[in-house]
This record gives sequence, structure tokens and C-alpha cells, in this order.
Amino acid sequence: MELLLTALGLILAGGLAPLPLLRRPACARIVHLVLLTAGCLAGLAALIRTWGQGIAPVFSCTWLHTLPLSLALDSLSAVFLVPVFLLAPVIALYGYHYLDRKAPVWQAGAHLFCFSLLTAAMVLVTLADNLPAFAMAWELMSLSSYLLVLYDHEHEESRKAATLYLLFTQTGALLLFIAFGLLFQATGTFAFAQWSQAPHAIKLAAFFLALAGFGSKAGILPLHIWLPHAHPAAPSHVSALMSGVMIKMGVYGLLRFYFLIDDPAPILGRTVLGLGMVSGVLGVVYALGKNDIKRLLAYSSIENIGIVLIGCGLGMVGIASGNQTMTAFGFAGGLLHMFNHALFKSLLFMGAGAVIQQTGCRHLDQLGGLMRRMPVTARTFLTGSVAIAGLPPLNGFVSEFLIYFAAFQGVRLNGPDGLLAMAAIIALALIGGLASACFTRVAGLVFLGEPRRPLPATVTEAGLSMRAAMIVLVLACLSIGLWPEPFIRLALNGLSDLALPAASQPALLGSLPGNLALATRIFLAVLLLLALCRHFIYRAKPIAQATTWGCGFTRPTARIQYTGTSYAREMVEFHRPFVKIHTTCGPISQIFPRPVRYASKVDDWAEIGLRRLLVAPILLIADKLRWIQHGHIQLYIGYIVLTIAVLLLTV
Amino acid sequence: MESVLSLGLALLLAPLFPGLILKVKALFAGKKGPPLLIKYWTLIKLLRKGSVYSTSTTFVFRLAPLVGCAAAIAVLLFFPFAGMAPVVSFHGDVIVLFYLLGLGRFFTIAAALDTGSPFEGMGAAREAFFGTLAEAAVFAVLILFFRLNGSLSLGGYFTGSQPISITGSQGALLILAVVALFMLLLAENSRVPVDDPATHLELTMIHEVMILDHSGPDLALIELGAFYKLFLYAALIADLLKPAGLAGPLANILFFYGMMAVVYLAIGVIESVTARLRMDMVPKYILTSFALVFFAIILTLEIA
Amino acid sequence: MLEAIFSLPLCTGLLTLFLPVRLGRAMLVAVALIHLLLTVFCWLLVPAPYLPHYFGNSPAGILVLLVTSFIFCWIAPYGIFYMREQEMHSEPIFLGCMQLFLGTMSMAALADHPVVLWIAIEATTLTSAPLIFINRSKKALEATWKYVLICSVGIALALLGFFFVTLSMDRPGIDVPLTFSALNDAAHQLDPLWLRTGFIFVLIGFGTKMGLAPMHTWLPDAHSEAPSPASALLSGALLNCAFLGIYKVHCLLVLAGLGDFSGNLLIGFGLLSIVVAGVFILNQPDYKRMLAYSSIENMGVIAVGIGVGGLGLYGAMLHLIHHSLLKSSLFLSAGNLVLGFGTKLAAQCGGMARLLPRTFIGFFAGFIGISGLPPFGIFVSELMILIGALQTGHPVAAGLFVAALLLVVAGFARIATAMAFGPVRNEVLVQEQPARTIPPLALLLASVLLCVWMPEPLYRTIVNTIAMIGGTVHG
Amino acid sequence: MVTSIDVVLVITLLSVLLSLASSRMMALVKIMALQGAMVSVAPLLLDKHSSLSHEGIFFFQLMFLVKAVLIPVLLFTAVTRVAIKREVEPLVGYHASLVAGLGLILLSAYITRHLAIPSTGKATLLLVTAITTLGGGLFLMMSRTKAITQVIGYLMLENGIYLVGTALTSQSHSIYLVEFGVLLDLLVGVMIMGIILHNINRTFDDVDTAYLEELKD
Repeated sequence: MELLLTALGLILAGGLAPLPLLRRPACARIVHLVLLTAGCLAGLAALIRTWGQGIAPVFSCTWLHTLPLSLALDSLSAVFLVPVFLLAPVIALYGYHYLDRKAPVWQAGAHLFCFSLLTAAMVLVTLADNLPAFAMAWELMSLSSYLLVLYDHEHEESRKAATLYLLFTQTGALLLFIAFGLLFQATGTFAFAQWSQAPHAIKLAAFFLALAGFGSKAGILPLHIWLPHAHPAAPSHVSALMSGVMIKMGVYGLLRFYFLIDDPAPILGRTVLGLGMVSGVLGVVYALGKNDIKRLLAYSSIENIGIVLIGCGLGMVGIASGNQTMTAFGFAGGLLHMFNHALFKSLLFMGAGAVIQQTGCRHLDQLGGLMRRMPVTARTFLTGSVAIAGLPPLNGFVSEFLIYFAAFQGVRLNGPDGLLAMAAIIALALIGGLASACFTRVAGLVFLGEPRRPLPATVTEAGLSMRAAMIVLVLACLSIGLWPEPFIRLALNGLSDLALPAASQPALLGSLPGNLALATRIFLAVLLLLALCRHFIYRAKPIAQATTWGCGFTRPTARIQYTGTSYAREMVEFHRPFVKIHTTCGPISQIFPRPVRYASKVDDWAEIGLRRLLVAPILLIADKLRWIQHGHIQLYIGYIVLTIAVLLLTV
Repeated sequence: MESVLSLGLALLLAPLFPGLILKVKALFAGKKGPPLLIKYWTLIKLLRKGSVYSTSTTFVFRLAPLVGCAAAIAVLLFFPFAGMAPVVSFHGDVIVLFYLLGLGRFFTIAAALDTGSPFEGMGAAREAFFGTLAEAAVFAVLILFFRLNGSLSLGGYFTGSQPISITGSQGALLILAVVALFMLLLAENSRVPVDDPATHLELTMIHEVMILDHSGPDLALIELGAFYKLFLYAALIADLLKPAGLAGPLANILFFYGMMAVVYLAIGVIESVTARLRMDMVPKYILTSFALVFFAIILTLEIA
Repeated sequence: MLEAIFSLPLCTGLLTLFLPVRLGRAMLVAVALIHLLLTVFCWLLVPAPYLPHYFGNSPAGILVLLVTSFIFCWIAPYGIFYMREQEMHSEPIFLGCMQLFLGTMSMAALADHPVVLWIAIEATTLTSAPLIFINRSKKALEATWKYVLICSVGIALALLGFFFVTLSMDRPGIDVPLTFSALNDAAHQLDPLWLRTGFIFVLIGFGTKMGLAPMHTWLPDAHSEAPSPASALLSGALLNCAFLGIYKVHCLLVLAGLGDFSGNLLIGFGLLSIVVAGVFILNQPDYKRMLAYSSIENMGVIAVGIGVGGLGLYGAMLHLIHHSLLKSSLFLSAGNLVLGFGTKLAAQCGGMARLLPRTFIGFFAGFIGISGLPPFGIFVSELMILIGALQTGHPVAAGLFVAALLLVVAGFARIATAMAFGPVRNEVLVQEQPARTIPPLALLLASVLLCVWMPEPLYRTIVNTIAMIGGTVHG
Repeated sequence: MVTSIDVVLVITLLSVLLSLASSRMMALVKIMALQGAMVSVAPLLLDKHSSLSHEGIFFFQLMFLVKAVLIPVLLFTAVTRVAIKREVEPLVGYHASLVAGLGLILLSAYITRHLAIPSTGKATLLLVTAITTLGGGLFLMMSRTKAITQVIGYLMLENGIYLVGTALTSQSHSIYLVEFGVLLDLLVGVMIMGIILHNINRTFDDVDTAYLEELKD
């Protein structure tokens, strides 16, 4: 296990070593990148070495003479460590060309340091094996990510977003600590291992508290509010790291907690499943409604977390109802989707970052036709879109398929579980459709068609390191899509050290992964065949170029292209009750109408609810209470006398 | 062997049936109508032509027809025509297949947006929306089938010991399923009352408007893909209608294609006697089919 | 020997009042260092007091003394350079009163006789009043007036409380000297009724001084109007001394078997203080007032921790240490801001990060620490207090505790980020200089180090402090 | 039969009532002098102090000096320097204050009866007086707007507390070191308050606390 600690050390060194070199940014970044990569590779090596060898203690000590800190590596941690170790270097690589070099020295330094710190903190979170260690790691993660979000601190909204994020993450953390405290009080030990002995009622209470706590980190509706604010505010590769990897720590915590309390109550699985469906569907609906490309991606993260939760929820239901196959496929699907989402969501954020860096514009309805200017970015982004829409032959489909399979297993069950499973299938279908609509929209509006406003000549392909990072991720997506077997087994392996040995048998998968691969390969074969025929047919055929057929409209301009707003309008309106659509449009008057401004925005009911029901009242009460301190010394003495009077009554 | 033959037969015959529809419509209109093989001629004509590409299009535009057609063909590979074992099949393939169709749709939409034409964008939006709803309905159908005979593959539905058939034990439920599937067929293949392939006003189109800029062999591929997709849905219905204990492959095949003819005739009749729905009615229409299937599922719960 | 710790600064302080300024400055720094040395000396090899009936080194007292002495020897040099910046007509008074203040606080920390403790704490009020009043603005005048009057009233009540405590000894068969140590031994024989009454008055009396709501009313005014070194001392050291008074009586009650009564009162006042502080921190325009309210909040946290007992006790003691370090550091940074921007309005301090980078680092890190994030110690202490509350079965208190803390973080975060990164409003009047930027950073560093590694003796001291009333450190 | 202690205590009570009712500063100062004298004498008349050590005698002389002479002189100078004759508009009117004072006496009598006090054999009146003085002091501070009146209130509060102390503690005053400390604090406190008063007066030409309401939220 020294290797793993070495990895941690290297990662942290990657944060500290650049600080003296900040005068030469490029140099500092290279050092950062090299050390970080080395650390992550060491970590991967450690994982490979200990793969499937059961629970291995990593490190333990006593902190402040009282609090035991202990780290241990088990299969679940390993599965969640893989994306961390894989993605952190790639994202850092992207960051090499992405961050502007004109930033002040301390800012760049803080950024590099926090980036490493966040990576290390995530590793620690997955390894933490008792309360103090987990709390420490969790808070370090929150802190570093908060500072990373604060990178563009000149902008008002990014400060607001960071503050909002800090609040949510602190709320979540404190809820978690309460949950942990309850279990501690019930069992009298900090060690996670013994917490399964707590009484049932305590376990339930703790679980729901923890669900809220982890949910606010993972971005489960309705605790997701910080997410669509923080991601647009942060630099794109930070968004990639946070959305791709960090929010998964919420899922990790939830699973870890679920397994360590080891409570058979079916309500747990049902709740998670239900929340998953809500997050999934509403997440993608809101994503459709958004026009800011990064905000859209943020909402789509919520959607994918929803899918992951559907998978895990099905797994939990499977445990509760003793259905091994369902358990295996549910968790395997959930974990694999977690991994896949880490890949393609980072990829998409990188693409968005490249676009924003080049055009300086993040509004869908003002972009377009970037395919010619930035071919690599465009192609990678398109691949990412296909993947995130969960379509074969890419990786998104593999995980969704497993979840579907688990859900179909669940359809057999009677009672609420069966109905929930059916609902899950329908929800997944709906999510799939909406997701593909959503991402045809993004890819189509940003990269295809014509530029909706003239592009400056400076808009060119993204920097080398950025392209490299994106290509790496595309290759990863493709490989999972085409050779799913090893990855499915990897995901399934995540369960091997947990309380359910039976469900982690690869035998349960049967020949399914192979068949899946077969199907996609058949499709690709057909495609290839057709492509050959097409090529053959097109030989010696006249190929002409012309403008798009304007349907008789003689003077088409780029500005008459279909906008993203109108593209999504019907689909968003279909979900009216959960979506608030504000449309402001001036009246059309006179015979020759003046140009009217039309604006519409889609609001998130959770956010509105929070404002109306929580924030506004608190601020109001606070204002009312401020008269306490209004200067009359006589009144102040009166308080003292009053307090005495009240207390003397208690004697 | 025979499954390969039946597949080949299907692939060959697919463009025939749409001709049937045209014929029916023409007869309703009191005309003689085009020859039955019209669609073959169209394809050949298109394949002979060259292509004109919009200057604003990219490789996506050229890729889309391939993907759409390939997806349709790949699906047919898994289909048990006339209850004969399909070429390939495995437990869970339906999910893959409908997602392959989804992939086709994805690229069609992308291609439409690639042209930058406002009308094609509009069509794309509609396609995306209605397609999503239809997909949900389709998966409801899958749930129903799964509850009926616990299999997750097209092959499993119609081959094996107790295939799903309207004459089977729970045929009553299947009537609902058949109706729903037929409605979905109309929606998914952009026929009346959801979409009118014969209209000439782009504003009212869905599928046709998306392929305005395709021409020549590309258009042929799209057409072909459309035929196969239509054929798939029709074949699903036909297999549902096929009685279980039919002796001999020949009888099966004959009955199957007979049923196919009936389905296409029904499409033709519908197209002749009904008008296209208003766009905002379409979601309700699809939800109706969904409701039918869901009702059937609830019934299976009652029986179980 | 023990008495030297407070008699030295008292004498030199009186002397400094009449010395020329330069000598006085030297004196201040020298006394600060010597005091720290003496403290460490008394801490490590416990010398016997010269007047055993009045003084003695209880672990709690030593803890408070250590904190006080440590932060004082950082504040003293800062104070000199701070005072140099704003032309101060009565600097000797400042220098002298700083030392007198230190002396009285040390006396309070070492007192073992209740009334001596009372005298010392009342004396802290009187010696710190000139510090607040030092720049004779109208507001300073008002703040001083309120400070002196309210605190005197409160502390007078504390005296009454001590009379009741002594009254509880009027029982046949109790013949012990009136010292806390003696009382603790005889606690179980004391009259519970009078102990309760006494505790109420002591709680209210010293609570006034400690800044527990609703007796906190003087605190924001005094802390915001005093020159920053004085505010740092008030907030970082004085509040602890007042807390010490309450803590000693609380121990007495716990030993007398009335722990629930006093504990619940402490929890109640603690929660109330946190909530009140939160209410006033939300959209607080004045950052020094914000810091002051945050002191109220942290005193509330300590009170809660002591009240719940169990792990909470250890948490509370850690919190006391780390709050002193962080808050005094924050006040020193605030002092640099006041000098730099010439205003106490947060809205006017935009762009601190660019204009006063070092101050910014100190201030922002302090903010992170105060909001309970690692690597600063308040993270641990609050975690332990929260867990302690649940461990000893106060779930409701835990819930309120959490909610109130969030309120505070919300307010603090908004203001701190706006100050650090907001748009630049006005240019810098006085540039920052190392002598004024190093002390805050040093205090922060101390907090981080103590959070990472705690020296064995210090740990022993804390354990002894809380062991008396059954405080456990191991779950 | 009426003992001397009763006389002293009754005078103290009267002084409280008078201070509540009187509007003139000078009168208040004189009343405080009287009260101080009474309070510092009272313990001597309790039988538990019948035999006094040397320190005892010295201490009580000193206390008399402080409470009955020094502090009133301080106040006197303050009032003359401030040059205000009377409390113009108190928050609570004089008649109301007087009634409140009477109510206070009733309250303290009630409290005294309900406290099971071991050591105060016959000195219930002492306790009544003590609590009344204490309450009266607080009442003055809450009901008057002139800063100087509040100082006087604070002094009255201290007197009350001291009386409570003498009434309750059966601790034989072996060494008076502690009491010296208390006294010293009191003295310095009043001095500092005097200084602040002076400054207030110099800044605002008045000692009305209405000028001291700038700091608020």
C-alpha cells in the first residue's frame, strides 16, 4: 500500500512544487502536470496490483491524540478511484493550454495547488474508513473545489456561484456529520465497519440524512441548485473535474453508507430509485431549456446522476427483494455509467471550454458552423454527444443497457417494486429520447449549420494539449463501447468486497457482454458494407455544391436558422407543471412592425422554491430581528434584568 | 439457412409494400395509380443520379443516410420473419435494436441541422420530440411482452415454445398491443395522421422536410432505410396476428406476408380517409397508444 | 512565583504610563516575551503559588493563560506599528493599558478564589476601557460608555452570584476555605438551591462579559470601535477569561451533581448566541462588527460544547484555542484594512486581493478557518461538539447548532468574497508592511499546526481541564 | 424593640425611595452619600461582627471613607463640571418611579419570605433593604436618560449587592484583602466613569444618553 501513499504524495507534490516556479507559468504547469500524472499512474498501478485481493488497510494513525484516522482500500473504493486516477491527468493536460497565462501569479499558483488538492482529497474520500478521516477528506474536497470555482473571481456571478456552492456543500457536510454522529452514538465507535450494529430506526434516520448530505454533493434533485451555477462559473476543465469526477463522490458516499449500515429495509432502494427517476427526467428537461452551453451540460450531469441512481436504486431493490441478477446488473450498470459519464461529460466540458475560449460566447443561439473552424473539437464533441445520448456503439449505451436489463428483471417483482421497475424503464426511455434531442441540439447548433453571427477570424482550432486530451477521452469512450466485457466485469467487481458476495459473481452476467459487443459489431459491419457500396455508387457521379434549399425563400441569411430556444420549446412545454417558462415579447403594432425583442427563459422549480420558501423568509426575519440592537443602553440593561427574571423562575 | 433466406426475402420485398399503399390511396381517389413496383423504380432512378450538397453541410450530412439505413438493416437481422429463427438473437437484443433506430434518428436530425435551413430545423425538432414519446411507448410494449413470455429478444417473442400471439392465452391483451403498435407505426414512420408524406407545404412536414437537401444515392439510402423501418413495425404486427400452431414454414410465410399486405392496406386506407392531425395534437395521439399498452400491462398485473 | 505572571505586567504597565513612548514600546514587547516565557515556565513545571488561598494554577486557567500570552506576544509588536500609522496623541496610555490589561487577564486566569476572580475580571473591564476609548471619536466614546456600564452591571451581578455560592457553604460540617479547588472537593455537600441560583447570576454576569446573547449588546460596539490590536485582544483573550469564570462554576455544579441544570442553561445561551450572531452577520455592512458578532457566535459554540459534555468538552477547549488564534488574526487583518482603506464598510474594501495581497491571504484564510473548514482547527472542534451533542443525546440542540452555523457561514461568505474580490472602490491610503502582515499569518499558521499536530503537554493540559467534569476524549 | 440596625436599614430604604423620586442631581448625590454611609455602617451593627479585629476596624473605616466620602465627592465634582441641574425628561416619571419603588419593596419582601435562608436570623429586613437597593439601582439605570444618573444607579446596585453579601455570608471576615479588592474596583470604576462622563460632556455639551445611540444595527 506504500504505492498508494506514494501516489498521494506525488499528487500533493504536484500542487506544491510549481509554487516556487510561478514566475515561469509554462514551466510551473509542466511540473504540475508531470507530477500529477506520475502520481495518478502510481495510483493505478497500486489498484492493479491489489485488484480483487479483498479489503486492504492503507494507513492509520491517531489524530490530535484522540481521533483515529484510518484509510482502507476495498473494491468499491477501487472502482471509484479508477476515474479519479484516469481523468485527473487528462484534465490537467487540457488545462495546460486552456488557462490563460496572463493571470496573476498567486492566482495561478492557488489554482494549480487546489487542483492537486482536490484530486488528493477525492482519493482520500474514497479511501476513508472511519468518521474523522472521511469528514476531513470530505471537507478538504469541498474547500479545494470551492476555491477552484472561485478562480474567475472578477465576475460577480462566479463569486455568487462559489458562495452558493460553499453553502450547499457545508449544509451537506453538516447533515452528514449528524448522520455519522447518530450512528456513532448508537454504536460508540468511529469505525465504519461496526456501524451495521446500530438499531434499525437510527439507521433509517441516518440514511435519509446522509442521502440529503451526499445528494447535495451529487446534485440530486432538488438539492442540485448549486450545480448549474457553479459549473458555468468555474473554468471549463474545473467543471470537467467537478462534474466528471467530484460529484460522483456523492454517489460513492451514498453507496458506501448504504452498504455499511447494511439495512434490508426496501424503502431505501425505493427512495433512491424514485429520486433517480426524478433527477434523470427533470435534469434533461431543464438541460433542454437552457441556452448557456455550460449550464446545459451541468443540468445534463444531474440527469446522468439520475441514471446512475436508477441503476443503484434497482440494485438496492434487488438486495431488498433477494433478486441477485437485478442486484448485479443494477449496481454494475450504475457504476459503469458513473465511469462512462466521467469520460464523456469531461469530454463535453472540454469541448465547450474550447468553444468558449475561442469564440468568447457561450450562448447556443449565437454560435454555429464551428465544424469548419475547429474540426477536431467538433468531431470529439459530436462523439461525446452520441455517447451521452446513450446510443450504441458508444459507452453510454453499455451502462444504460445493463440498467435496462436490471429494470426488466425487476418487472417480474410484484407490489411497488415491480411498478417502480416499470416506471424506471419508461423513465430511462424518456431520458434517452430527451437526451438525444438535447445533444443533437447542442452539437447541431454549435458546430453544424452556419455561424449565427459572423465569427472573428481569430477563431481557430483549440490548443494542442486540449485537442490531445479530448482525443484521449474519445478513444476511451469508443473502446468501452466496442469491448464492453472487461469494463462490465470491472464495474461488477466493485461489489466483490461488500456484504453481498453472491451478487458479485461474473457468472450472473452470462454471455450478455459478449452479445452486446456482437450486436454493436454487427451494426458496424453493416454500416461499413453500406459505406463501401455508397463509395462504389458515387464513383464517377457528378457532385455539385449549392446553397441550402430555402424552400422558395430567395434571400436566406444565417440568422433565419432554427434557434435552440424554438427547437426545445415544445419538449419543454410538454413538462409544464415542473418547468416555469418566462416569455417576454413586445407587441407587434402598426402595419410595418418595428423589430420586437423576444426573450424566454426556463426556470428550475427547485430554485424558485428555495428562494420563496427558505431564503426570503429567513432574510425577512433577520431584518425584523435587527431592532434588538438599536442603541438604547437602558434597553440593553433591561435585557439583562429580564434574563435574570426569566432564569430565576427556573430555579 | 432458412432464416437467412427469409431475411433476404424481407429485404427484397420491403420496397414493394409502400407501393401498395400508394395504390390503395389512388384507388380511393378514383385514379388508376402508379404501378406496384414504383418504389423500386424510384430507388434505381435515385441511385443513377449524382448529388447536390449544400455548401453549409459537413460530413455529418453524408454520414446520416448510411447510419439510418444501416441501423434499419441491422435491426432486421434480429427479426424472426414468419416465426422463423432470426439470423442472430440474444436475450436483451430488443433494447439494442430500438437504440440503434434511435441512433439513426440522431444522425438524421443532426444532418437536418447541418443544412442550416430553418425548415429542416423545425422538422428536426418535431422528429426529436415525437420520437422521444414514441420510444417511451415502444418500451411500454416491451414491458408488456416481457411480462407475457419473459423474453427480451425479438426472436424470443415469436419463436420458441409459447410465442406471443393474438390466438394465445392472453390474446385479449394483445389486441390492445396491436392497436397501440399500429398507432406507433404510423407515428414512427411519419404517416398520416401524424405526418403527411404527400404534402407539399414544408411547414407541415416532419420527416420529409428533414431530407429536403438530400439527393441522389443518399436520398435512396434514406428511402430504403424508411422502407425497412416501416417493414419492421408492420412485421411486428403481422407476427402478433399470426396464430401459434400454424403447420409448416410455407404456411407461416404465406400467412405472414398476407398479414403484411393487410397491414399496409390498412395504412393506405387510413391515409385515404383521415386527415393529418394538428401538430400539438400529435403528443396526445402518441400518449393514447402509450395508455393502451399501459392498460394492457396493468391487466397482466391483475392476471398475475 | 506564580503571582509574578500577573504582577509583572501590572507593575510595568503602571510604569509605562509615565515613560517616554520609545521606551514604552520596548517595554511592551519585552513584557510580552517575558510573560510568554514565564507562562510556559509555570505551565511545564508547576510552581506553588505564594498566596494559595487566592491563586493557583488550575489546568483551565493555564490553558487560557497560554492562549492569552501567545496571542499577546504577536499582537504587541503589531500594535506598535499600527499605532505608529495613525498619529496617536496618547500612545503611552495605550502601551500601558495593554500591559495592565494583560496583567489583569493573567490574574483572572490564575485566580482560585471566586471573589479574586471577580476582582480580576472587573479589573479587565477597567483596564481595557481606555484601549477602546483611545481614539476619542464620538463613537468610541459611546462604545466605551456602553462597555463600561453594561459590563460593570453584569459583573456586579456575578459578584452576587458568588455570594450565593458562598452561601451554599452555610451547612453544618463544611469548613473549607473559599477557593474553587476546595469547593470542588466539598461539592457534593453544598446546598444545591444556592448553587443553582449562584450559577444563574454568574452565568448572566460573566456571560455579559463573555458576550452571550442577550447580554452581548456591548460587544459589537466595543470590538468595532476599539483600535484593531485592542479588538484582537478583547476578542481573542478577554472573552476566554470571562468564559473561565463560568466554566469554573459549571465544574462546581457538575461535581455537585447539578450538571444537567447548568449544562442545559449553557446550551440554551450558546444556541441563542449563535442564532443572534447569525442574524446580525447576514448583510452586515461593517466588517469589524461582523467579526465581533462572529466572536459572539464562537463563544456560543464553546458554551454549547461545554454544555453537552462528552466529546463536546474536548471540542470546546479546542474551539477556545483556535477561535482565539483565528479571530485575533482576523482582527489584525481587519486593522490592516482599516489602515489601508480608511473605512470599516465592507462595500468599500473591494479588490483587497489585488490591492493588499498579504492582508487578503490572512483575511481570506481566516474566513475559511472561521467557517469551519480544514486545515484550520475549528473544523475539528465543531465536528467534535456536534458529535458530542448527539453522543450525549441532544439531537435537537445539534440540529439548531447546525442551522445556526450555516446562517453564520452564509453571511460571512458573502461579505468575505465581496471584500476580497469585489470591484475596487477606492485606492490604498497606507500600504501594508511586514510588521503588520506577519503577525496575522503567524497566528493562522499556529492554528493550522495545532490542528495537524498537538504537543503532548498541551494535550495533557486539555485532558486535565476537562477530566474534572468527566470529559472524555476517546469516543 | 427597635435596634440601631433597623434604623440604619430604614434610612437606607428611604434613601432608595428618595433617589427614585428626586429630580435634582445635587440631591441625588447627597442621597448617595447618605446611603453609602448607612450601607458601610450596617454590617457593624450585625451581631456577627460584634468582635472586630484590627484589620476589621481599618477596613470599615476605609469603606466608610470610600462609600460615604470619596465617591460622593467624585460625583459632586462631576455634577458641578457637567453643570446640569436636573434630569429633564426621565423615561419613567417621578411619581411612577416612586410607585415602582414601593412595588419593589413589596417584591423584595416577597422574595425574602420565599427564600429559606439559614444564616439571616433576624436580618430579614436587611435582606429586604438589600434587594430593594439592588432593584432600585437597576431601575434607575433603566429609567433615566442622563449618564450621570446611571452611574448613581450603578453605585446603588453595588450597595445593594454589598448588603446582600453582608446579609447572607456567615463567612467570618478573617482577612479583608478580598473586600479591599472589591472596593478598589468600585473606586476605579467610578473614576473611569467620571472621566468618560467628562468626555461625553465635552463632546456633546450634555450627558444625555440620547446622544449615545449612534452604534446600532
